[in-house]
Amino acid sequence: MASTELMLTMYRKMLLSRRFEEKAGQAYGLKKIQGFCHLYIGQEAVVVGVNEALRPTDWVMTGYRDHVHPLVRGADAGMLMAELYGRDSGYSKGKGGSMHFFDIEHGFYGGYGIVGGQIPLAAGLGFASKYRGEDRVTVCSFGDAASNQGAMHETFNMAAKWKLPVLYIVENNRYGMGTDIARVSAVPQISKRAGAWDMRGEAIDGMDALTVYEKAKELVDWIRAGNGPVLLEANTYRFRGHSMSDAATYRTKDEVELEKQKDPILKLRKVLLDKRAATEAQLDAIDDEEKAHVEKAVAFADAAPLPPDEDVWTHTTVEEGEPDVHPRERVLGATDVKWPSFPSDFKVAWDLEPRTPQTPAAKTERGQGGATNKKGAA
Amino acid sequence: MASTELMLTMYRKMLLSRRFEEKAGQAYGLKKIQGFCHLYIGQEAVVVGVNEALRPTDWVMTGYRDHVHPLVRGADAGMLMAELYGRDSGYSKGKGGSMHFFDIEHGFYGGYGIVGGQIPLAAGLGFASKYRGEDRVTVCSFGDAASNQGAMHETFNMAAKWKLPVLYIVENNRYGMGTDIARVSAVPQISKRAGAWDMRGEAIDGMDALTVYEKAKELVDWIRAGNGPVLLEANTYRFRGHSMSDAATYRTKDEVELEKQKDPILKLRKVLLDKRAATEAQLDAIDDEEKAHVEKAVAFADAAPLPPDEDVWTHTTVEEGEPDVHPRERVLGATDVKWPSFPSDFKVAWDLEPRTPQTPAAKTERGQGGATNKKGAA
Amino acid sequence: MAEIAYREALNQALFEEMSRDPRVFLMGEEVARYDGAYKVSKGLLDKFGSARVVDAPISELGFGGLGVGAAMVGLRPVIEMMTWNFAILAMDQIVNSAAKLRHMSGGQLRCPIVFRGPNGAGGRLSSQHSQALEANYAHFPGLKVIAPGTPADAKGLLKSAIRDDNPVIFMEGELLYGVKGEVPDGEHVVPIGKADIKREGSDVTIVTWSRMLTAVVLPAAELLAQEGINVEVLDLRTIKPMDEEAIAASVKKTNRAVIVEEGWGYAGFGAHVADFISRQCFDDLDAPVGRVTGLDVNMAYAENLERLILPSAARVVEAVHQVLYR
Amino acid sequence: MAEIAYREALNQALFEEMSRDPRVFLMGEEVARYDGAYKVSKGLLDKFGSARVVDAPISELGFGGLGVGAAMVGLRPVIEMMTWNFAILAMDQIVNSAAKLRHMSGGQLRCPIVFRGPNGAGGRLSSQHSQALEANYAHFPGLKVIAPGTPADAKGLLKSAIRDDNPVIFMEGELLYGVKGEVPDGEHVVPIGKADIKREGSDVTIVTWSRMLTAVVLPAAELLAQEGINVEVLDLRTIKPMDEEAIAASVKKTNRAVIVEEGWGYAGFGAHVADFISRQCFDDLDAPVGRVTGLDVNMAYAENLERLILPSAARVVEAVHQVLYR
Ligand SMILES: Cc1ncc(C[n+]2csc(CCOP(=O)(O)OP(=O)(O)O)c2C)c(N)n1
Ligand SMILES: Cc1ncc(C[n+]2csc(CCOP(=O)(O)OP(=O)(O)O)c2C)c(N)n1
Ligand SMILES: [Mg+2]
Ligand SMILES: [Mg+2]
Repeated sequence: MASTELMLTMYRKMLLSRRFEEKAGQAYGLKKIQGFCHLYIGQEAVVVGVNEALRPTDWVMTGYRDHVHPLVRGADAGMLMAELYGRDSGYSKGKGGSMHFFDIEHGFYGGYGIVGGQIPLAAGLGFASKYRGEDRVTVCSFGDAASNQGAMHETFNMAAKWKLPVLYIVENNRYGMGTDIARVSAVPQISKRAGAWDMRGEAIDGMDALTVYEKAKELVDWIRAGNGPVLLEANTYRFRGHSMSDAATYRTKDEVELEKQKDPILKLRKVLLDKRAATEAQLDAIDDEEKAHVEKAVAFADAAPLPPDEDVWTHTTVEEGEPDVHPRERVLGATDVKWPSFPSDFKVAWDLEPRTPQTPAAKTERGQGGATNKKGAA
Repeated sequence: MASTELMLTMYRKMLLSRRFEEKAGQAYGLKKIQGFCHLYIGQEAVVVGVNEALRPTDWVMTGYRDHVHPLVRGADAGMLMAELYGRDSGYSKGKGGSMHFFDIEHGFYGGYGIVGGQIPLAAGLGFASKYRGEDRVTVCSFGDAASNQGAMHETFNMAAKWKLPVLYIVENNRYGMGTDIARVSAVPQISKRAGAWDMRGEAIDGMDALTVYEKAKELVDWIRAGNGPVLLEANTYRFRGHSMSDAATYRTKDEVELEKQKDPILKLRKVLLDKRAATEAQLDAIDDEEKAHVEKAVAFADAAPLPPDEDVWTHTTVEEGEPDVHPRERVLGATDVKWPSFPSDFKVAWDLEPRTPQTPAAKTERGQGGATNKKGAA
Repeated sequence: MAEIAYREALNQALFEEMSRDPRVFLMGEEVARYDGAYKVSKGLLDKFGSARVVDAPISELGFGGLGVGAAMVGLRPVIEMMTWNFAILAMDQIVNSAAKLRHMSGGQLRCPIVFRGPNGAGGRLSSQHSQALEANYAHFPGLKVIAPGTPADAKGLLKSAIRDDNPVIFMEGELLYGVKGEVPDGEHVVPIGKADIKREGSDVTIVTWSRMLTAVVLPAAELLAQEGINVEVLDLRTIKPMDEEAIAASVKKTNRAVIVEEGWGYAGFGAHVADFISRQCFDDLDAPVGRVTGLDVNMAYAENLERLILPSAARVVEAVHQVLYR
Repeated sequence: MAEIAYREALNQALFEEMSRDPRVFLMGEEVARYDGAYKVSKGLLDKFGSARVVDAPISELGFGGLGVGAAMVGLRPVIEMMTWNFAILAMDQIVNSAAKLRHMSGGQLRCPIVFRGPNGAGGRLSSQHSQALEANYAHFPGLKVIAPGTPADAKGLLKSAIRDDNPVIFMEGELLYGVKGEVPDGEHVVPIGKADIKREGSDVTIVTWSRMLTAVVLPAAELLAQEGINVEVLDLRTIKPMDEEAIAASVKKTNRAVIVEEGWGYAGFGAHVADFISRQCFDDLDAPVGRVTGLDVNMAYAENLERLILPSAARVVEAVHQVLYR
């Protein structure tokens, strides 16, 4: 069970996320943010619950709905907002924008705009961990609609076969843009597909931070113990449109209202109050603090300069001897940046595919005519 | 149950296939055939059993191991051999060669060299049938290793969701080139994956033509009745290497010998003799006839001219008003060619996605936390 | 003649062709109930029903290939790719199936399919969403490639594309959808492979296509006219096959050429055009062929950087000055 | 100096780099137990074990992307694509992930990965298996593209590619694997981006790369020498970045140029080279730049048609005559 302290942390992080996203939405209205901007409002329990189950050295990646994943890991809110503004003080110096957040210092590896594109990448992160013998877990989120990409099929097969330490989280918010997942998916309960890759698959209520946390903790331990990847389906809902330019008329008002009653922030607030773990006043104070936190971030972004024009030429390729950019050090002059350093000299101890003595004759058994799978979900 | 006549037909077709492939192998040794050449020897029961369950108006497609699929549908053996030789009298005028057989007259739609590439195409054939309201079934074969392509995942989802009339046959010969499927597949029993797309999946002994025929008949009827696609796994074995240039050292002699004892031709021969449906002499006579049949094909190919040099410019694009080529008519002057003709005026009656009155609010139920799928095959 | 937006012109073309021919259907992400991500397919679902206007899962390779299969057996699919950036996932089915089917079958099959969707930068979308990819498709035999720059051409060429018996890559300008222009009433068909002189001139030929025409080249032509420089603006409209005659005729008249394209210069399609001119008009050219292209870097999100990366009227003016040695 | 085959030279490069650096691993279809479809990885599994020489499922997009991910966190993957024809399925991960990662992350990440495999016609394989696709990758910022034509360059450039901190597209000649040549002993590294004069001459510059060098251009040079025509043969070796200096220097000397490439001419990489020469050497050129390319059609299986489609020494001789106005 989560301690009071942990619950308060999660409550705070969900509020930080919510307030950050609300401000981003407002800034978009003022055209300070442009292009595509996908808000995470409503889904906060997923990312916050999972994050608390991770170690700082674990890695995280997701798609384009990516503001909150780095934020709750410790990324600087001002620098994230500056990236949304396309400013030099942003994490990617304004090169990436809303869809391409990266904060390597905090183990956040992006931020991808091609639906499902991050799924194979995460397997590569997991592969590297196993290759070097690290006990790290990689968490990779993607949407319900992304589960119809071939990349998922190809990756899950390898991840399961090679027992890669990756927790795949399908943030099932029921829609891919304007399309109800059940309209385009033969098996819309995505975790039910896991069997096709001999993968552990589970579904949980993704509107409840505590449920998410507990399950994530169990799964992360299981993965860290070397059991292989897991597909966790977090059933959730986005309160806003797909992106800022989507009026979301494909959902009824009733449906949205119903879901808003399951607001993960209100839910955790109720738990805290019911348990007398905090008073209304204490919880309101947290909200005020996070509002102020976000106000500061906005002010930072507002004051941030555009990247210099010469920057157009940088970072498309790595020039010889060119170092990597450490954003907090560059922008804030931080001296406490712990950048991951990867060894260039080590021994690869992993035997990815142990050879059995009988090879190549050894075969797995095959049922001749036996393995019948009559119509019906896996 | 297959009648004696049908069993004899299947016996004859398997022999035709075997003798054709043996000759192709010899011709390859003589460099009359070049490039890649993938023989089907050992797997004949699959294609022959399925074919007898089909109507002439049904459609068939496969990968690059494609000599036998059109042959048993009625393609001219000489013209197929001429295509292998790269001659003008071949089905594709020497443009396609071994990997790209096409015989549209007999409903054989290729012949694809990109592993798994035919899987989405077959869904398109099925889509067109449904779109026009035809009661046609499309059969699409692919290999065990092809099942790890994302194209399969994407296609099966659509095929199942839209109930497309396609029988997918995975010809599981246990190897993709030199790789045992169990080494690279988390679920090597491929039909067990079918549940991930809410698809009917079954596995059968693909070395027994009668088993294949019976099951294919059942499934084709089921599909024709509008129930949607099926994944049928035919467990089989190729007696030769992957292609002519593969020495197949990744398999032990013992393994190959064991499998050769399950030779589908010998198996059916034994059934016919056991049932006294034919005498040894009668069966030998069939073999002699098919040997002669293939000798004639070889002689035809040997005598066939190269395509004219100007042909280099044809068929990359369709010029305005250019008719399609009808190979048997062009090469043999056949006057009985029944070319499929597709209507350009018709009414599309198919409601692919009926709208329920409650749309857009209507949702499928979702288990919150319920749908747990613990590690294990689907 | 009505003045309508590029997206409406495309919508009209789809509507008219689907009305005319039941074999035509539209499939893609969000094309049906959502009316298309860019609203190109507005109203088509209601008119033609759910088998002819199909919302596909996010499976570009799958539904791209499904379309090719349907085209092989007598239908005429229009496959919408939400953008060409995503269509890279489907490229195998486009170039290895669609472009090769007639050839591999020795003329037994044809593959009348249109792949269409927005190409080029969408405006502050960073690098994964801002690619002009016409050069890649133009390279493959068996494909036709079209990139219209005006509503009238968009309508007329989409109709031709749907009627063509070959696979056609139809690239719309992501930032053109809202741009308005006169579109002839009634049956309006523009032939594939014919360039169009969008402005006559005598001093320099500017060859361009798609969005660069109205966004950059015509404004530059105005600026140049004020200096007394008369540029001839040749809108290719079709990337493949290229209207070589029209290009050569114009350059033989002006003796100078500048190619303007949104995409990267390195191995860009403009290199093909420039190479053609340099060879075919070798004795007519008074200056090397100029090129204005997107900078050879990944697209940045920041407003100033994006502006620098994309071609501008100012860069076109400069390139014209250069070929005039001014 | 030992005389070894192109495939052995590549094998040596892999062996040496994997011995030197534990971060380097090889993944692809059939690379481990089968020693590679073209036997390039022979013996590596035994030497380096199953985590460093990995047989992948037939999932080009999946393992291509997995490699990119591994490169993001400090490994140096070499991903073998059985041929570049199949790599089209992985192109999204190559161009949308690998090529853009450093940029999208604002310089936080680097992606040191090599995608390698055979390119071009394999000999009687028809259209899906006979494509030279360098132009498509060269178009994308963020990628380097290499296409060595000799065993020595194959070894030296593969070593450089593996040491490079950028994603590198390494295209081997499918018909070069058995071709032998002298390869310097010991550490032999060829810098990326440097062309090489494979034959000095004064009359015409022939620019080429990959298999065309030994299969077509050098034989043509011999034939031309017999007529008293001395061609200079410039082997680009690297497609991107291109050694512009070397090209310009040679053309300024010879005043004439012919580009020879195996792939299609339409929007082929040769157009980029020709465009560069036509502009950069405008005043030096005594004739339009000549081009010899694969014909712009799908590859046929028939022996005579395949021969006609591919460039030949005779066509090179003809093109040289043409630029010499003979
Ligand atoms: C390959 C690809 N296809 C299409 C798109 C356009 N697109 C962006 S987001 C999206 C919907 C994805 O939905 P889902 O995976 O459920 O994630 P969610 O947005 O709900 O978080 C689509 C179609 C894209 N970016 N990439
Ligand atoms: C996309 C793609 N990747 C790789 C190849 C090379 N290749 C040709 S056949 C083959 C093995 C396929 O095995 P399987 O699917 O089991 O079919 P089988 O050959 O056993 O009939 C491979 C890897 C290819 N042709 N296409
Ligand atoms: Mg979703
Ligand atoms: Mg197989």
